[in-house]
Amino acid sequence: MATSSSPPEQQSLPLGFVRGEPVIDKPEDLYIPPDALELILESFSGPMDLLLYLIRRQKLDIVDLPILPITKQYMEYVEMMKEMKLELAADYLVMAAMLAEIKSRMLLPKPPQEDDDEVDPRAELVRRLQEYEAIRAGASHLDEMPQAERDLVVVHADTDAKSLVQHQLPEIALAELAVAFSQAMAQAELQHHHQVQRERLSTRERMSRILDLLQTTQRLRFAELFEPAEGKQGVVVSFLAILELVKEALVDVVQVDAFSEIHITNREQVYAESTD
Amino acid sequence: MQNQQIKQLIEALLFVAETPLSVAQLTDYLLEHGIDATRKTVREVVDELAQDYQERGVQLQQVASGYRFQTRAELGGIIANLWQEKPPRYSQALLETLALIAYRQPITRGDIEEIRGVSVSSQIMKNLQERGWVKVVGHREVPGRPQLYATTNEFLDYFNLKDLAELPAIPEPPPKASNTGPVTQEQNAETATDESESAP
Amino acid sequence: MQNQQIKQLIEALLFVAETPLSVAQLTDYLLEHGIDATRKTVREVVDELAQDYQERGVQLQQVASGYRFQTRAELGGIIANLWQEKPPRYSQALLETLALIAYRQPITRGDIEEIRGVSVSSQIMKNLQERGWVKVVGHREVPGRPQLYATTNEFLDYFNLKDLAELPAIPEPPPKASNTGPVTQEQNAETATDESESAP
Repeated sequence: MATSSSPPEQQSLPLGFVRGEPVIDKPEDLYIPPDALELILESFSGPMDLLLYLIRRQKLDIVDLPILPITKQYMEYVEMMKEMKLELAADYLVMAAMLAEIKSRMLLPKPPQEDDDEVDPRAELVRRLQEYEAIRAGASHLDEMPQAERDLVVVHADTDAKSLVQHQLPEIALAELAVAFSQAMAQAELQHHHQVQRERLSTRERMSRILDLLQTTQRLRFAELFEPAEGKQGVVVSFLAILELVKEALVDVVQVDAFSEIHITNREQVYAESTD
Repeated sequence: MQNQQIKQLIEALLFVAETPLSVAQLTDYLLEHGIDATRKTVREVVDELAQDYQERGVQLQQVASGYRFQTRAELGGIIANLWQEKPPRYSQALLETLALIAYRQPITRGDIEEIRGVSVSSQIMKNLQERGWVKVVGHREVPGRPQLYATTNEFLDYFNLKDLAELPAIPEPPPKASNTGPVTQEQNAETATDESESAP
Repeated sequence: MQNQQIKQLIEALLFVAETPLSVAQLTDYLLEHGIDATRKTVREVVDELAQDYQERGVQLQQVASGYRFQTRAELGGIIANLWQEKPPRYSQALLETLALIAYRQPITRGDIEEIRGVSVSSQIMKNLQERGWVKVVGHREVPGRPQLYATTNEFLDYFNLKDLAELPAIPEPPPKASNTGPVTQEQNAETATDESESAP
């Protein structure tokens, strides 16, 4: 099968690779200088490879496996390998045993009545050789395929786009905030028995704003805290905020003389000054 | 080597190189590999390539150190999304802390801890301040002078609010019988309550 | 978005993506960015791009995991020289083992050893798995439950293949002689693969 599709010049097929170079031809004779032999032995990827080489060298078809001469030649190679590379020999010895077994079965006279059932003792080895030869072809196909590192480079274009990637901050929906608040409060209800109630927001907000203003200004005129534009409600909110801040001892309300202007000062500032 | 092959080679080289390549570098590289091309030829090929890619998704761009292929500038924004990770989510602890600061400001860390029943991590307070949503507006004059936190204008902007009064109403906890609200009640549907009970 | 812009975008995406992109991935990406293009349109654009690059120094190649731009294979060595010292060479033993797994998958180590007549070196199996070319896809239900190996998409990508059918054909495995094992063994093997393939 394989031989029929091979070119007439059998030797032109690479028989193996030695140090990356294909070995096209091998000496017909078994005598090989020891150095070269070592290289050649290294070039076989296993006993099947060696066996296939021996068959091909004889220009024989695998199916007519000439078991006697092949076994003889194989044994000679193995003998040399035993002398040189003992650690390699184990798998080769298994094959040697198999060849010897087939050879002995071939030599045995067959009882005539078993002719029909008797399988050629070479059949299994022939099957393996055929399959091995197919796989060797597969391996060389793989070797010839364009390979990502050897024959081509996957290319990329530069891009400034990476600099446009924004570091995203988590998003919150307003509703989530409300839910989080009620969850925190529900927790508080469970944990504490004192009452925690919703503060009127605008007052708390005004408190924050006044405190914030006092961060930059040491004192604020009382009148500054009332925006006529906010109307009556705004005035009430500001007033409540100031009272709340006083109660929480966050600000002081200062009036130097009767009827003079009232100032709001930061308790923090006073505190800081007094400790100096 | 034919002209078309030289062009293909230069094109491939420009795509493979990790840095921009100049006409001189390209010419030298070709020479090293036995391809005899003058700088003039190489420059012409590069110009031709730049022309070829004029209307494509990637373009041959000349930068200071040479030529390189890069994506079309207009596509930048949409391409950036290839590397864009999904925004993370804030923890429940952070959300509750922010909610407490928003609804009950000015408030100390201690107050928050008291309500939530767990300590507030410094990382959360740092996050909120770095985000610009929360700032320190003062100190409560009690031992330790704890900082008072409040929300900022950025916070209002983020949630698209004019002022805190626009924060969604929270279902009221059942009122305590003993509690006496101030007189302003009729002006506001929401109850203003005395803080003294919850303030330490 | 106009057709030309979609084409430019797909082209640019294929050039900047770190892995090959499939038509499905490209379509999803466009959809996520509000660009309504069907898979059919995207496939047409990709085909058109592949056509455009037919004669260029880089080409749009379809491999197992999608489309990628790569240098023209004929330019091979001269390009590879630019960025790496020496391309890897694989030993005959490794290539034979890989060929067995590729052509005869799913396959056990025992099968490989039987055909090659050598024990399979653990180093080779480790190499193949580390490269991501080979993976365990199941077990054969025989005593010892040996692992069944198969090739991966990374293997196909590396060897520039869309699918295994693109591998050049080799002769079918010759039938086993009747005395070499029960037929159920092969059926088992097949069932095992079917299961393992549908599993992930």
